[in-house]
Amino acid sequence: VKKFLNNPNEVVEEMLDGVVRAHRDYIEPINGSHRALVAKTGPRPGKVGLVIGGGTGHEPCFLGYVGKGLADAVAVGNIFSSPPPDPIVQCAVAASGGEGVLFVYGNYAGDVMNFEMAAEIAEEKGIKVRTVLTTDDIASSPIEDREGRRGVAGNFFIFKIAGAACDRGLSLDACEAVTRKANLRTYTVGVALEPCSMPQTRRHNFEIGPDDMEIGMGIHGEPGVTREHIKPADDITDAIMDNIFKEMKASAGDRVAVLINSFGATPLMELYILYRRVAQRLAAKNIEIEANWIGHYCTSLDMVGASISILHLDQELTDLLHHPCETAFLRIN
Amino acid sequence: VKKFLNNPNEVVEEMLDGVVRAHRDYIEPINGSHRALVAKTGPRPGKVGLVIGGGTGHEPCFLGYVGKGLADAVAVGNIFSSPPPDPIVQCAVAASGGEGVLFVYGNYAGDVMNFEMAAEIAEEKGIKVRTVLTTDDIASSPIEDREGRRGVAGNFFIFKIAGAACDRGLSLDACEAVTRKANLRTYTVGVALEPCSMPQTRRHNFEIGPDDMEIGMGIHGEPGVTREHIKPADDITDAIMDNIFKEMKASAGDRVAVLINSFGATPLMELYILYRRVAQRLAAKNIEIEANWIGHYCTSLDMVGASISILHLDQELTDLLHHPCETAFLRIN
Amino acid sequence: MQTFSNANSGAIVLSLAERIIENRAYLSEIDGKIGDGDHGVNMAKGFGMAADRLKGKEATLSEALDTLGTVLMTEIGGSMGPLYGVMFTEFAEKLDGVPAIDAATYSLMLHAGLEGIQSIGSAKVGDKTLIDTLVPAVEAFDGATASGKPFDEALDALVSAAEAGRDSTRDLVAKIGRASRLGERSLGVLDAGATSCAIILKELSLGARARLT
Amino acid sequence: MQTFSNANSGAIVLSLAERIIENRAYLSEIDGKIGDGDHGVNMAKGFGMAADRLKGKEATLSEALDTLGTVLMTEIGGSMGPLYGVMFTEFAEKLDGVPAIDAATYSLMLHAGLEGIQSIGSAKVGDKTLIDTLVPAVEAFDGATASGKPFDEALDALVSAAEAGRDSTRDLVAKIGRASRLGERSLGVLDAGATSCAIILKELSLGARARLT
Ligand SMILES: Nc1ncnc2c1ncn2[C@@H]1O[C@H](COP(=O)(O)OP(=O)(O)O)[C@@H](O)[C@H]1O
Ligand SMILES: Nc1ncnc2c1ncn2[C@@H]1O[C@H](COP(=O)(O)OP(=O)(O)O)[C@@H](O)[C@H]1O
Ligand SMILES: [Mg+2]
Ligand SMILES: [Mg+2]
Ligand SMILES: [Mg+2]
Ligand SMILES: [Mg+2]
Repeated sequence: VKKFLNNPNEVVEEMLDGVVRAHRDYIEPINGSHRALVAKTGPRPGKVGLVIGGGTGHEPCFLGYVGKGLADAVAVGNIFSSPPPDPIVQCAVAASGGEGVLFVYGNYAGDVMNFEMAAEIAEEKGIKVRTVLTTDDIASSPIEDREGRRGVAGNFFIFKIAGAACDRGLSLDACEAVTRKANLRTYTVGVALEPCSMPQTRRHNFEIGPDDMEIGMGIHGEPGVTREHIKPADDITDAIMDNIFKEMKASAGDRVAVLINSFGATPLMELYILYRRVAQRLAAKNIEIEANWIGHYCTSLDMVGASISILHLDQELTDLLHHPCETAFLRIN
Repeated sequence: VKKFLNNPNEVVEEMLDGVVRAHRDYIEPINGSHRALVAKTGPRPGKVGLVIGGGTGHEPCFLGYVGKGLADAVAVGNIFSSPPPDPIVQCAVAASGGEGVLFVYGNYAGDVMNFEMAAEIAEEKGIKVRTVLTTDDIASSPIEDREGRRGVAGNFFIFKIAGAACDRGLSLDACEAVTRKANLRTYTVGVALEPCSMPQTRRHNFEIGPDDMEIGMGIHGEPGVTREHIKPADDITDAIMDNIFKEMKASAGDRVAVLINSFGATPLMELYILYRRVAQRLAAKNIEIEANWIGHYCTSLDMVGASISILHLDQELTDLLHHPCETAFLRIN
Repeated sequence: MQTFSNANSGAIVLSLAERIIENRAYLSEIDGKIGDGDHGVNMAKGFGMAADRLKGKEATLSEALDTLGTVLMTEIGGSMGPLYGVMFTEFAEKLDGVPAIDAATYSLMLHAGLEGIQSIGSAKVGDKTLIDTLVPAVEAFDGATASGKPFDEALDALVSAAEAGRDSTRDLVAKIGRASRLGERSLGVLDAGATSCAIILKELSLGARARLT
Repeated sequence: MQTFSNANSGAIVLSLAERIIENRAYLSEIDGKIGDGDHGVNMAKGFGMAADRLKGKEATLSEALDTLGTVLMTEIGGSMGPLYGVMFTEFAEKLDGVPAIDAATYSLMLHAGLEGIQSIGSAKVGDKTLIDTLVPAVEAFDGATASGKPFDEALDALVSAAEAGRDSTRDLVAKIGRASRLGERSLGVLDAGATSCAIILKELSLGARARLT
């Protein structure tokens, strides 16, 4: 597998060097560390701080969503690996405006261990920390185990809502509550056609047969629910939407936001073909699309594949979704 | 090669159906045709109209750059093929505000033939048309044949400048002149690591050896200047920047805009690694980066590869670069 | 004197479309080597659309060629839309109103198509384009009739010359179009347009030949 | 009574790092099958960093383990940072200040590491994690010493049990971590953490065994 690389062991450092140079309008290193980045305008006294983070390899997740009206700081790990506690603590300190800090990150064993250790240390420093684990990947566990599910591209919506709530000056309790609601109302399913490969090994992390696809694929290339013979785009979309409709109790007239996300190597052309079908399916149920995003929002290195995320809006979420924000990869105003 | 597709022969129609649904805030079909799309807010009396267009397979080029402050209309062809004259004429009519229309598109035989026929028809309808062919791909022909070069990802900058000039109410002459200047001051080189493949054939359009890369690759998979053994990212970037520096007569203190563009399958992580080196090279010459864009801006289906574009700014271009615009894939305000 | 009837010869265009569609992958593959790999796909799309419009109709050859030319010109785009669009439109115009097509008319038709193409593009023989198929084919046809050969033999000469012309592109350096930026690297492969042009001229001429009376 | 010296045994951690770095691709490959394919890469990064800090220093085993634990805990992240971080830190703490390490101290060390891991994660034997290597290894060591076996033989028992524990994960359904969402599909492959844990325990114990006096 061919990639633009120098020293494969320095890939995260080199990327972050590029990131910090490119996005200096939005983010800056905390105490010189590229592993803990704070929004240039974001943290302020009286506002709950929003800290996000996780492994790399998902760009523009997570660092692309740091800035005014969205996350205040991001802790950056190695590829597909949670950051250690230290940069998370630095983020908590930098994001803190005295009203507490909200940690929002995907539900993975490694992230949970490191963020929990960081939360303890931050609490010792007098910063009140609340955590919302994102669990939007409905393919990753049955409904009975909703809390055991993975957080994937739906992060995008959950971060957005959390960031807006924080920016509006809501209390830590209120920010946590609405973020939890956003997580519970976000539904994602991913499909991979080809595997990703790590820069350090430049080999496929796993294999998918030449005529197969993997439904329910995670954003770290974790195997999904089933491996099936590849199907037409509309059939794939229908299978995903059927699963989402099973869980999302939406009625005619309800509003949703839609995210069609490339896992890395799938181009926009195909994402639009998926979106077309999603829109058809929603229209058939008289569910209105309030807003949509189509592109590379939460990737998995160079994986060929895509995910569909639906945020089931209510009035409060709609309001927060439209709240202005200014980050490297999402601007609303 | 696996893709999300239904009927491979309907891929452009299905994509455009998705596009029109997704971006209704920015664009709408002209007379119901998805092959000619006009900005919702853009064309207006007294303003020169900007018409862009070309083949598909480059998404978000070209339709992602239609909207207020940028292009007024886009004519959409088949994959890697210019649109025929008819939708171009429709675009000219829709974009016309009585002050003439500027056509800006890449310099390819097919596009030239179709756009010229369209220009003649538009002129017959009383619309004054001027054309600027983009020729930013400095690898595609020697400097002596600058006018024979291809237009590639640098289109992004050239459209932006043209759109701003039109939006500011400059005359057709002035719009044409500054767009020509932007084209002459935009320098792009692309590198492919792996070929793209057409949805209709799902086979690679060409082959690149397992240890090779193609320098100077066009955005339709046209072969480049040389095929070489793959090199580290910094060496590739250095080779590209050396070529650009050879043509761009920039002095210390000059300002540039930088675009690091994925050809489709190359993820952001690697683009940041390229950007890092571009920034180092520019900094070494004391050239300031006024603005940068890193991501998928002018792709080539699912090709693995990237291009680097530099716009050598002057005061007028800097001004126009920052002029507000609102389109599906570029928003400045 | 050998002639064939314009009426009911519209079916020739259907078999033309069949040949192009059959060769879709092949033509794209050739184009991929030094171009952008879309030649077969676009040609098949355009010819297929024209065939759909003609199917079930009893069109004359000139009507069918006009339909094909119009579809290419107005709906296909790319290089082939205008180039083949004008060629077929010119072909159609020269046959229009001619009930029995003889060799002289056929020659007129070929020349009009060639001139149409040259009025849009500026390619010359040797530039590695479809011109390298078309020009020798027309010359061979004219040469054969000038030397007193009957229509059917002139058509055979045309087909052989078209194929030889196509093959000649293998050893040419491209001077025009996408491949022209490649210099020497364009050597050793056929030109896509020259290849499709040979298919077109052959099928058209075989169709005419089979109908000669 | 067999013991080995804490002083100058820091080199054991260097060979530990060597083994992990050697197995980088292998460990990532195993992790890729039912996890996310980063285990070898992350382990090699962490152990490599620790080795870099230790190189050229005459560290005691407890100092070297502390360096390793601290690097993993503070700089590596992922699941391994905290889990192995706490394990090595606990190992180090139990050996700290002990000049001659005997079997009883070694057992204390193992238990402390195991408890440290269990205080963070909640995996039990049978969940298809490194616990499936670690728990039987500790039990085998204790069993051997309890039945009167000398230190060296107890270390041998530990290594065999660790490898058998690792192998047992092949037939387990994952109950924790990334692979747990796979259900039956996680059968038939080794657990990555169990595999690295067997490498670690073996190298540590071989290092100790070679230094016994
Ligand atoms: N000016 C021209 N005159 C004649 N033929 C041309 C000219 N330009 C291009 N061609 C022909 O067009 C062919 C390419 O067609 P096609 O692949 O369909 O279009 P595009 O190059 O726009 O992708 C070339 O192989 C060549 O034969
Ligand atoms: N709670 C836990 N207790 C013990 N071991 C665990 C636990 N969670 C995960 N593991 C181990 O971690 C290994 C995966 O490590 P690694 O790939 O480095 O981290 P990640 O899963 O975060 O990518 C698994 O193979 C398993 O042995
Ligand atoms: Mg991981
Ligand atoms: Mg083309
Ligand atoms: Mg072509
Ligand atoms: Mg892992």
